[in-house]
Amino acid sequence: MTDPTAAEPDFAFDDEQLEFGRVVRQFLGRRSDQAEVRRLMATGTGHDPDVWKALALQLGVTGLAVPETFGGTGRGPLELVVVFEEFGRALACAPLLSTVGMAASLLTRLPADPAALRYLPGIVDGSVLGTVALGAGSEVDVPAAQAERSGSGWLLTGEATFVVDAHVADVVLLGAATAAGPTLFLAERGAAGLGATALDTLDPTRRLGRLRLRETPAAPVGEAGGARAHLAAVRDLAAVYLAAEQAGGAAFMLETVVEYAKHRVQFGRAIGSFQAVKHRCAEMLLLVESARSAAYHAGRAAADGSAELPALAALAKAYCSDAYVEVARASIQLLGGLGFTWEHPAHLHHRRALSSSALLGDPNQHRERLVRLLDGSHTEER
Amino acid sequence: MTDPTAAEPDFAFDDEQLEFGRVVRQFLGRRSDQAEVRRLMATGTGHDPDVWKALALQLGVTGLAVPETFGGTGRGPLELVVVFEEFGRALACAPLLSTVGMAASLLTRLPADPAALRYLPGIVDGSVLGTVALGAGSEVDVPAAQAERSGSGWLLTGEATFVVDAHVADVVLLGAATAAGPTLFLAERGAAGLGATALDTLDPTRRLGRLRLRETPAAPVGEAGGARAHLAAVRDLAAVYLAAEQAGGAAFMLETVVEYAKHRVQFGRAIGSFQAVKHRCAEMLLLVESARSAAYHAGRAAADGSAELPALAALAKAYCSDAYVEVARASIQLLGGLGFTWEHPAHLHHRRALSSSALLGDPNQHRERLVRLLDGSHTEER
Amino acid sequence: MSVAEDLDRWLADHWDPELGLREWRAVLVDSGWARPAWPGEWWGMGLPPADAAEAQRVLAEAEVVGPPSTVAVNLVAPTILQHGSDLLRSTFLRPALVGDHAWTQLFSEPGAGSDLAGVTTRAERRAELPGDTWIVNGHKVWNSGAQDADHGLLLARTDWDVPKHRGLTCLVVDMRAAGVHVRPLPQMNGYATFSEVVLTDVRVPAEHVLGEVGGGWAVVNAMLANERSLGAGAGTVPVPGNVAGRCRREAAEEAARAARHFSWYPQRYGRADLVAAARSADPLVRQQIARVVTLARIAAWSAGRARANLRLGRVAGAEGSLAKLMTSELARAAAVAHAQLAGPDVLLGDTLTAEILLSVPAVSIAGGTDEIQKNIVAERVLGLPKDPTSDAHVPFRDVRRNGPAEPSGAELSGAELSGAEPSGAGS
Amino acid sequence: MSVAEDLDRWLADHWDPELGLREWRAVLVDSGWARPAWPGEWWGMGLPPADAAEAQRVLAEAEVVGPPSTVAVNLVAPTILQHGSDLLRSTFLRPALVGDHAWTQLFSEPGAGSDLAGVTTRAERRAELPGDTWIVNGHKVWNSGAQDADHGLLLARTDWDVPKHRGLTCLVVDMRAAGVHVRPLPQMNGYATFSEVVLTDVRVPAEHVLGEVGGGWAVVNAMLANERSLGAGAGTVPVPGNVAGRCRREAAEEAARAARHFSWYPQRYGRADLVAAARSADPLVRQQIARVVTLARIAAWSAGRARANLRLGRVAGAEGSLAKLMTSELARAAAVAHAQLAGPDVLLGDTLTAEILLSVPAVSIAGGTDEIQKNIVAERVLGLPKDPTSDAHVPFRDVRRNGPAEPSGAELSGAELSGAEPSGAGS
Repeated sequence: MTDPTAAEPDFAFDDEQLEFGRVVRQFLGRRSDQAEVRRLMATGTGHDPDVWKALALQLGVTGLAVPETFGGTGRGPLELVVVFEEFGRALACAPLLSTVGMAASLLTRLPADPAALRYLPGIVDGSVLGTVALGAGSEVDVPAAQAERSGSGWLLTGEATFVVDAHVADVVLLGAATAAGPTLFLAERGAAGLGATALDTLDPTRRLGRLRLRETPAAPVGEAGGARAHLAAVRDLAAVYLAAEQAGGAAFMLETVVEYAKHRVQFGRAIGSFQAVKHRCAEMLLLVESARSAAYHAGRAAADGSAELPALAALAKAYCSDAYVEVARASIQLLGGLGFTWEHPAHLHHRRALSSSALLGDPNQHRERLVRLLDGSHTEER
Repeated sequence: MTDPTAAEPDFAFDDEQLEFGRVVRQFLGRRSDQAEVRRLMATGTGHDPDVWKALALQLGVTGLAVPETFGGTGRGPLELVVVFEEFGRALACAPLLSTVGMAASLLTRLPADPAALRYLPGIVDGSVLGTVALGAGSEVDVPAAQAERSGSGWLLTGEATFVVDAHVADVVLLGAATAAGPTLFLAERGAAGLGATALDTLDPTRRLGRLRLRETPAAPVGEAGGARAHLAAVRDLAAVYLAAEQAGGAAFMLETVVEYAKHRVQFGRAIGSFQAVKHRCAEMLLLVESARSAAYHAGRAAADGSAELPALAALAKAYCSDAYVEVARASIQLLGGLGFTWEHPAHLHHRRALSSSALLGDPNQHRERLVRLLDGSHTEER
Repeated sequence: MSVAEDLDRWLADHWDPELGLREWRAVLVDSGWARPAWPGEWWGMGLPPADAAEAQRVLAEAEVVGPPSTVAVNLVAPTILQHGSDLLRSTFLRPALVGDHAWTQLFSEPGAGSDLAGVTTRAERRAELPGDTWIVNGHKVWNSGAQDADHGLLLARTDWDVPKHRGLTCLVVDMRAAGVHVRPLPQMNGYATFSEVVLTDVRVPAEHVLGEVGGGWAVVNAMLANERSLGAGAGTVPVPGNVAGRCRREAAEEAARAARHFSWYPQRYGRADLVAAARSADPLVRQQIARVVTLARIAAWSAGRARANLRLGRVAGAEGSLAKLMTSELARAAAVAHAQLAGPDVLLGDTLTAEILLSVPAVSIAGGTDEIQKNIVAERVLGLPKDPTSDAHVPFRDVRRNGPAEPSGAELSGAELSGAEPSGAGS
Repeated sequence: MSVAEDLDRWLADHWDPELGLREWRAVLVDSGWARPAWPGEWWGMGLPPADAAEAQRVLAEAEVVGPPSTVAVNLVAPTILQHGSDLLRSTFLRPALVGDHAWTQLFSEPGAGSDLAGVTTRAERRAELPGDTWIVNGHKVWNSGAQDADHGLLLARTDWDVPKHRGLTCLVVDMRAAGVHVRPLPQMNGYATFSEVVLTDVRVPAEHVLGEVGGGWAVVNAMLANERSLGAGAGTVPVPGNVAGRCRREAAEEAARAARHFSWYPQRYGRADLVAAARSADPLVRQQIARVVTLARIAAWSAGRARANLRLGRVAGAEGSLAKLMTSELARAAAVAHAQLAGPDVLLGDTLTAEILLSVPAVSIAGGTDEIQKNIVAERVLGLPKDPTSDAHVPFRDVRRNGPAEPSGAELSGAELSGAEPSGAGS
């Protein structure tokens, strides 16, 4: 990471990956069009369980990065990058980030733990939803709770907020303080003393919640005192997936605006023939393609198990956050009054862009992390 | 300063001030045109002593902010803002910032000190050049030297760099450590152990030097231990004048580019009819007019002896620095290849803009100062 | 005797804070003191501007309730006074000032936003119909207060064979007439301040043409100029908040009713006041606070400089457009600062921060986009040449334009998004 | 037998690092191994591209000296091979490859920068003069290496009565001919890499027309395409730095001589490598370092993605233009970082930081301004409509253009500012 001009192998998605992206796009076009997004964002759960089942069973989206042992296909993070980009385009309302991006990522890191065998197959077949309490910042939130022994088990007490899809998660993973240090625990939905409230969020297409644990029975997962490294790794993966989602959202907005600029006539000309519009669109394309490059290469680092992953995840999350916000903002401007209506999808992307930029740490935080990782002066959690 | 939306009295220069600006512009047009700037920037002293004499005696530029007691007209900082704006337009090579903006400002604060009577009349009539060792940052550089008693006098040892016009200054004012705290001292050109070397500077139209003092005899000025407050006050005034100079330079570049864009034809049209050029020029005008507003109002605070001066000086220096750099950069871009030539004045403004942005503290430092002053948490030097 | 003495004496005789609002306004308006600069025959006193300003000051100091601050009073009434026939003046001026009539502008269309002169709402004269009538068909958007309006000031195309600016006519439309359909148009921030209005075979009597047939562009420009001059500080007597008296109370209630759709208006400017008062230990956030404070101060100074120069009789450039660009930049910078100050709480939906972030995009669109302002600044102040292509000199019939087949709401643009706002709602 | 074995055997027989540079190059060029993909009759071997690449690899691994990396070899020679008559090929190809002839491009003019097809240098055919001669008059700028050039490839207008792109012709000009006046054109950073060239009644023999009369635009585009493809990694055998042998030493000296005017070229890209290696305790500077590292990584990834897609046979958009925009943005960000890292030392004149700050402005101008690249991206990738005004379809005589009376040097624009650069000088 010290020489940014050092040669790296050229990378582009292969035909199979591109084809998979098209399949996902078509599926979402059928099952999660704009009207459906509008409908779901007004419901309590915020997603359609039947669509989720179909995504799991027909497209195998839930098992892409889960080993075959647990029912997945073991394709890996790059294929998930493809999926997240498509979900970002469509603003699809589904527990993808929480269940697949976070919970499955975490359990997959612990193949020997009984929790992996117990929950991963259910996640893969779409019957189990999960989430991880990572906290809202770029540094993982451990411990989120205090753990105390109770007979042969553990009871957790504490609170975690901005937990993605907390309101529907069947299993919740979080770090809690023990004598051995912060340790991972898993609590099941409905456990005693476990409360999950959905927050009123800026982005109605992604649900965040607050978890409250009061002497809630929970099972330790992974090695005692090992929470920090696992959570940091999941934070990096989730940041990469978010970056891909952001790139997809930005690409959709750009395409929408370009289409509009080709057909919208003012002063007797298509507005896209005015340099002010034309150049702004060119700048947006540069942002979109750059965001894609960043997300894809961070995904590649994840797929390769590269030591650069933390740095590239920070880089991608920072860049893609800014790019999506800027593209959404520019799109609204170019759409004029239309872009300011509730009716047009622009504002949903604007909300998503602002929210995703803050989720898991804002761009400033990630840039600071990136430089610390460059310095080598950063005590990473792993 | 806490409510930025609070009403303030409307302010614009009066007709007399505008007329004075026109007189200065005409004078510089005659005596300091572009050919003359090119000639002077290649000389050793970097200015024309005859022109300086004329500025002092014919236009009274040197005495604008000096009380009548010392030969000046006592008009005050606002008139100097007018002059600095014109000097910035013309890139006039002259010891205005050092002698008038700094040394005269400092001595004028100490009317009871013998140094004021001894040197101010010479500064006003153009026979004495002076400077103040303020350091290059936004926080004043005290002490720049160590002072030791020697009989009835003092000997100074130390070093100060980035001192404006150090190579031609007849008198140098600087802070030096004494038992009573940092105290102002004045050393005369030619004093034993005083060396001044001109630095090779990015901006050839303004000279900076390094001062070396080795047991150099120097006279204390003002109260013992009082250096910090005086130097901070001069720093604020000099920052306001620099801001005005920056606004003037930016205005000149914009006018140059607009003239070019009206007449330069490409693709069968004046390039100024292309929105890419047109909008960039409009953005530059906003920067120029905003820079003027900032410099004028900081000048007004200086003229009024307002407690807001430190904050407004920081605000103006930060904004005008960024505005000038951006306008110079955009101008070069719009001028195309022509703007990249040595022959065109654009690069001299680019050099001046980059340098002035760093001199007396860069925009980031001044913004931080501004917020600290807003906070009230900043222990200002006065 | 001075104007102030005159007015003081009149107030002593007539002003009673315990009067009903409507009753008091009728007294005030009929006396001429509500609009003393207007001509004597039209509810004014024909006073010179300086005297009228003095009267205004006296009324303000005494906290006397004046006409409401509405589209009707601030925008429509001066336009009718300037351009209207005596019939229109006698019909509409007094009810507007008294507060009996509410008005809305019917200018922008889905296909005509930045290019307002490109409206395609069609008005056809049918002299054969009873009373000499115009038939109007078209689709208007960004109409503020249309739901509650009694009358609409409509910009329609009446001649398709002349260049675009010359085929337009202003008509006064009865918003309760058959064929007028008003639909709220919710915005991204969840408010529904504006409506769209579909007009289907709406009948307008010929005497309700405002200004000349074919002279609508001049009328609209006069109205927009009134709107801009309001921004420079003119206006009506402020409505006091916490003072005593039935009349003031009713006026405050009326203002609150009018403002309920506009409570987000201050937020679209970014609320620099809150940023300036905020504190942060993060050096990056501190930089952003400094930027916001800087832009806010400079915006105020530049506006003051423009006012001072105007008072000194110096020629004005396009200060309004420059100020609008600065307002946009300030609002954007402030939104960034709010997001940074909120930290993770920016994820929440029911906060003032959220309302700011979702309202700021309006400021660079409404009332003429930033792009339009830059054209104005570059051409009028800097003298840069206009775009060589222009549709301004060919018959409108031959101008390429957005098709009528476009779906409702899918082709809007926001030249008129600003509309008029109750005083105090903007900043 | 494979190409590599063939070449290995040939090298074993002929390659001697102790040969003189010119002597060795003559052997290499005459053997066909210098340009094995070229046709056999023109100093090549007619090998398919894959075999030629293999030969290139073998030569590079053995550190065998090849033709110089010059305008003559990289740009002019392929253009002459493609468009030139047999006379031009036989006259100019071998001396270029051997390193005997230096060339310069004579394209841009003071009045034709971004609008290169608007050149007004005039070439008139005078069949009555001895040997059928063209007479050239005009003013060229941004000519790199013109002082040392033997020949210039000139773009001139030969027909003023057809649209601009169709009245242009390419001519080979003897730079030592009477009437050719070369003047260095110092840049803002103090270097004088470029010249301007004034041509006054310069005679060019008719057989020195390159391509068709009236077909100059195609020739120039082919040449600029060669220039762009070089950026994608094609090129000649690199000249080793510290290796033994007279031949290599002389080649290195030759390269150093050629590079002396170009030492600032890496600086114009902003030297992101130095920013990435820098450290700072200031959180604001750290943000800027992160931005530079981010842009540099992304620029490399996007370039790699374009190459990978090309290899996979996927249709390319305007990746070159996007990459150039990214390069500009990166250079600007890096310049800001350098200034911040330098602190007050940015005030000094003789530093690498200063050279970076004074060179970076070139990158968004040279080789097509950012504005031109944005047009290309918007029109070719996004499919946005072209500007409706265009001078491309009227006789050039009727096109408005910059007057000939404009002073020397006062009307330059930088489409050609990049020119060609010795390999290794750019990055």
